[in-house]
Amino acid sequence: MAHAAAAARAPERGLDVYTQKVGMWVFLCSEVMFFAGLIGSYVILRFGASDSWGQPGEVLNVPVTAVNTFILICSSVTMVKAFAAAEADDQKGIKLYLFLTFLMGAMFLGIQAYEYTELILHGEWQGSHGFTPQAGLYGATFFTMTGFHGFHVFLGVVCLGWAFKRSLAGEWGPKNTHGLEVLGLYWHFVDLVWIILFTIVYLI
Amino acid sequence: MATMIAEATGQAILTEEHKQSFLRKYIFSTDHKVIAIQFLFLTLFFLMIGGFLAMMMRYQIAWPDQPIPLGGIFPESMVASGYILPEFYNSLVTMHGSIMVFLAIMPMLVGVYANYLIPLQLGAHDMAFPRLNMYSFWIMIPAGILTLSSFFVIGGAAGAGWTLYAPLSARPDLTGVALGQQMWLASVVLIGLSSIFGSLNYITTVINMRAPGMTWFRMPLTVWALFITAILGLLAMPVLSAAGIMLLFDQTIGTSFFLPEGGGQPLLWQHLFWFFGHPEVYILILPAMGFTSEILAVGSRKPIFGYKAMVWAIISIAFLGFIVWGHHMFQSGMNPALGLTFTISTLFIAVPSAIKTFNWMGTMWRGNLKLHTPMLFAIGFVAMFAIGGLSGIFMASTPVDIYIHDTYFIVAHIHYVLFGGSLFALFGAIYFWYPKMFGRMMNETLGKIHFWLTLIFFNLVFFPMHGLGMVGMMRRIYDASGYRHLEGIADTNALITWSAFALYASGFLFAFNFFWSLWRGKKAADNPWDATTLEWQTPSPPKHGNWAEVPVVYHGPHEYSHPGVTDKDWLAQNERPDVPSPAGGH
Amino acid sequence: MRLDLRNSSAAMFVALGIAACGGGGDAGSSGGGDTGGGAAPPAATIDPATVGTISGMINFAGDAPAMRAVDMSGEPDCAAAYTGGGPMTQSVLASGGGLANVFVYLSGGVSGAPAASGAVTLNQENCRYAPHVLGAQAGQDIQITNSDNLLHNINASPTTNRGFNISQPRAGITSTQKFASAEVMVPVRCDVHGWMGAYIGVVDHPYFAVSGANGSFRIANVPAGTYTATAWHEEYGEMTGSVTVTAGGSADLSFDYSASMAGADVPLGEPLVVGHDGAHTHAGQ
Amino acid sequence: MDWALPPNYSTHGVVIDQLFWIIFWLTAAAFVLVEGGLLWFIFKYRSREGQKAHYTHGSNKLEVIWTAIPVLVFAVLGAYSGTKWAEIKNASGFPPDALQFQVVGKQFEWNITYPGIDRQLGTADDFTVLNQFHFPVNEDIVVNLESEDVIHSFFIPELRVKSDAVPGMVIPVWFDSRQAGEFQIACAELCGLGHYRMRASVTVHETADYEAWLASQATAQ
Repeated sequence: MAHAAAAARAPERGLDVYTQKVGMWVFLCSEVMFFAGLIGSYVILRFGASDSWGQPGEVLNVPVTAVNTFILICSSVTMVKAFAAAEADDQKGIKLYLFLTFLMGAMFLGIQAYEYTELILHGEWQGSHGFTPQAGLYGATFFTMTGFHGFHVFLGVVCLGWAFKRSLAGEWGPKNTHGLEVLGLYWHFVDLVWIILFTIVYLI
Repeated sequence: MATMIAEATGQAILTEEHKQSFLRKYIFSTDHKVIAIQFLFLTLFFLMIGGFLAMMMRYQIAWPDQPIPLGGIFPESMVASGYILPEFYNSLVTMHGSIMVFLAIMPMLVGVYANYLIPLQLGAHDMAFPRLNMYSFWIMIPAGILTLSSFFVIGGAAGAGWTLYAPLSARPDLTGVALGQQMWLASVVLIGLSSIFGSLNYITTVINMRAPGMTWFRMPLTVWALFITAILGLLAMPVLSAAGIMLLFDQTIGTSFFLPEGGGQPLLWQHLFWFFGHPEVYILILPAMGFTSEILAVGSRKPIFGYKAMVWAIISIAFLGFIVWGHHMFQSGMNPALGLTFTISTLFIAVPSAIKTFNWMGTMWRGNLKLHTPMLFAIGFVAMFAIGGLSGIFMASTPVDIYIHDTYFIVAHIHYVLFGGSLFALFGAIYFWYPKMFGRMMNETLGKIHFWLTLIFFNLVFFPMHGLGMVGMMRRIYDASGYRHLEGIADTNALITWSAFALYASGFLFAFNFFWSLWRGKKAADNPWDATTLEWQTPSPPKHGNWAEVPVVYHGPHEYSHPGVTDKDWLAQNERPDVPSPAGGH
Repeated sequence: MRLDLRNSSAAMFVALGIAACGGGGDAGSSGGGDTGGGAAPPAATIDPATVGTISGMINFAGDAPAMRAVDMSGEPDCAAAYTGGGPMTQSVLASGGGLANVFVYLSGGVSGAPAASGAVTLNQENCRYAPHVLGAQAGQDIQITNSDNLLHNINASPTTNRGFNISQPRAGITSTQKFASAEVMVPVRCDVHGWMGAYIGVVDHPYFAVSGANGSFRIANVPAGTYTATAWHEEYGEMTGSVTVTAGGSADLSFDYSASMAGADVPLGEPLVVGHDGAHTHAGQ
Repeated sequence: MDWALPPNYSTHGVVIDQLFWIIFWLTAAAFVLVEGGLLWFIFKYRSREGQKAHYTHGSNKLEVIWTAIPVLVFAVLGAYSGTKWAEIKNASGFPPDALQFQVVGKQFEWNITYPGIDRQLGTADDFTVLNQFHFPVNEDIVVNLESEDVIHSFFIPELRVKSDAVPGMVIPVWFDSRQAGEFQIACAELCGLGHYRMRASVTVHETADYEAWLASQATAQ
């Protein structure tokens, strides 16, 4: 086997995946653990004090958030489209889909900001007016988990804006898809985390 | 993340050496070797600070009735009328532990040596993400500043122990510490971020950037250990960050994740902390095991005994490390039924450690032992780590743990592992790789004196602590007088304190040797130890980019005394085999 | 394994809380009443022609509740200082129709006041605070001293000010603290000795006093004018009154407390029952 | 310099001490093996003129041996420890007729609530004493541990008993004393600046003396 390697003179193959993609996978592993820490705590706290949680829809606005969830899922689709467009060298498609993804990410944040404002100003929970992070474990876990998710969406939106700006200069194409693919991985992850959060925080 | 995407698009990778400004080359450098050296200076500084805090603690424990010399130079909130105040003592306890773990030992093991060795031992030009690597160092600076300055804010530094058990850590009214605790948490979140950036780099580099021929089972054990450590850090640190953020919210904005008054659970903090904390223990010992394996093979002039068993031992330690956290919580009020599960997993995690110890001894067996300073420290590591491992068995046995939990027996145990283990291996590593890093040798005579002083005084400090634990002396007490069962231990405590002073002083001998050798040390050859791994097959210190020509690897990492090689007793990994490929080399 | 800690602890603290309020009276406050600590304004700024004095009584009707023994057996050095029946609780010190340890201050009508000067002192002696109730001007130094050769901690849990929790592990240690803004009252406790408690009344001006053992008090150097005055007692709550001070004159002011007011709403709540949500949320800021 | 376990007075302590010494001798043997081996190797194989190291990559047989032996030893030790642990700590196995006390830790004191003469907690004759724990000899004692504020740890070295007191939880702890004597409760978990002084006296009475003490308290209350 020694001579085979000598003949190749190429770096040892790891996962047969380019470095940035491996890096993103590895990074997402650590993100999984971060959210696992938050979600695990949520589960334990909720089991320990289930009477201090509201029924689905009692405090949180499920329909608005369902719309928001739908927007985020759609943005994952457009992200895939943007990547496909880059591979096909469809410059118009790249610009369109990146912009749509960016827009939907921003909309998600906007709706979340609206939701927070409504909850803090007009939320009703266990007799107190205003549903805030101080509103018991329910409020604390809700704002912590959705807040950190929102922060991740925000980072993604910033990167999408940057990617869109580069697309205007025509920098993405079949020879340069890695950046979009790595960003897409992150974006899908954020989407996936949201689906989990939406389920356990809003629906259960 | 933006960095990674930027690097994915090929923007950020610096390849040109010559046009760099001084600032780019030595301060905001993306060269893994420069970053490693930056980490080395930073961590040595914090090692000195952490040790100083321990000296103050030792003075207080040994002579609680005597004012501390030069006590007047401290603010009244720390030392009043010459006496260390209990709240300051608690800060000393907390910050000694935190600084040693987060700012000295962990970044020294990983920040310095993962950074320095992974690309060099794998034959890579640099890390996978050089700029991210630079950030991982510079994030440590604000973290360090936060930690140090927290001593001087109102209320003083964090004082709830480095484990930060809530509610003590969560309610400022119970300790008087508010801002100091928050700064601690902020600092740890930053360190976590730095560590995650680092881990990301190390893992990706190991997976994707190995030189041709560097198969998984030809990687030096140091790289294996650092690779697995990076995985542990990657998966454990985010959990601490999540928990730390929740605790910070409890402190500042009035949530009650860990406060029973609001429905929260104090034990949840402990579960989260130790879910991080136990892998952290292995983050602090696995790289040390890697260095030791490396140095023992070089010093014994023999291949590592049972290389594959060593690799699998590292992997199984890492895996088991995630399911033993509950053994820190046997007396915490956790459901006793969980005790049995954690006892079994804990005892089984001792098995790979035993395997490693026996294999190290096997490596020395029938060797040709060159007892230079790095080798002495490596052997010292095996000897001290064995004691630390054996004393751990007492705690793993739950009934015995009832008695020794939270006593000085635990203090003895962790110091045999973290000082006798990690720090001994680190001293060995510094002596061993110094010529590669700086192009000069450290002084051998001073090094040997340093070793013997460290070995003797280390044991005089920490071995008697087992005795204190048996007597029943509780951890973290400011003054042991007043307890009938602790009446006979004043002499022991005085002996420990005098020895601790001597141990600290011998550290300055090391520091002198280190800095003196930077300018006056003997010029080092490229391969002063006749070692086989790739980092020794390039100039000392290596140039930017590490290699003139990418090395090609033909053998496993530790081919010493091969019977087919007659002119010398080693065969570099990239030397063409004029002899038949060694048996069992893969 | 959840329980309602609040109920069980509340029960315990009623017991402890009653025990907690010793101090003050026998520790040297003069029968003739006190002026407000060391808070007398500097002589230079006072024109004697424009100021007067308020002097008065805190009257007490009815039978004061019986005092209870404090178990100091864990601190023999302290316990030895109390002869006869040993240390007793002293939340209500009433004798001869007067009520001691009432904090009296001008709560309305004060415009402008001399800056704080000097220091007031709080001493820990024989495991009690002396005095049990004291006043301080906002920003004034409060010198806290330990006269016992053992550990005391001083845990002040104000609502609006920044709290502190410091320790003094041996005799002779002194620490200087201050509160930036007015707050009546700041509870102070020692966690090592559950029975030790004190109250600090922090006001914006030097016009305050604490009633002495016979219930009398005196506030000097008050500029002429009409004021609202408030009295505060840890068991019987607050009362207000009005007083007019004339230049060079001496105005009378008295408050009538009675045993029937026991259980009145004391504005602090039950300050010595610290350790629940309230204390946490405000001390955290 | 007396580095010894303090004399043991409790039934559980017999088991704990026995296990301690079993592990002590096991680890002592391993200690001698490892440290002795290292010293011997350093002496025997130190580098000398013309010496060449023996070239080997290891031995699978040895790996199996030194994996199997620790596994066996640890399995036995773990099983034995686990059994004894369950006997000591599992609340379902506590003697139902044990004398119950409530102990509440609080910065920095132990409040002990006594069941009174009727031996029942939660009845009118209960009373609470600060920092003094009295109980009768040779009787099963169950302490229900609670905490008001932070985590404390209830530790009586001579009775080999230790358990954290966690706010929000009630943790039952079972022990006894087989001899009358005077001990101390120490706090073993850092609980703040007065941690080191958080202690209480423990008095184990002969049965008759305990009853006399109860009676004296009843009159004092």
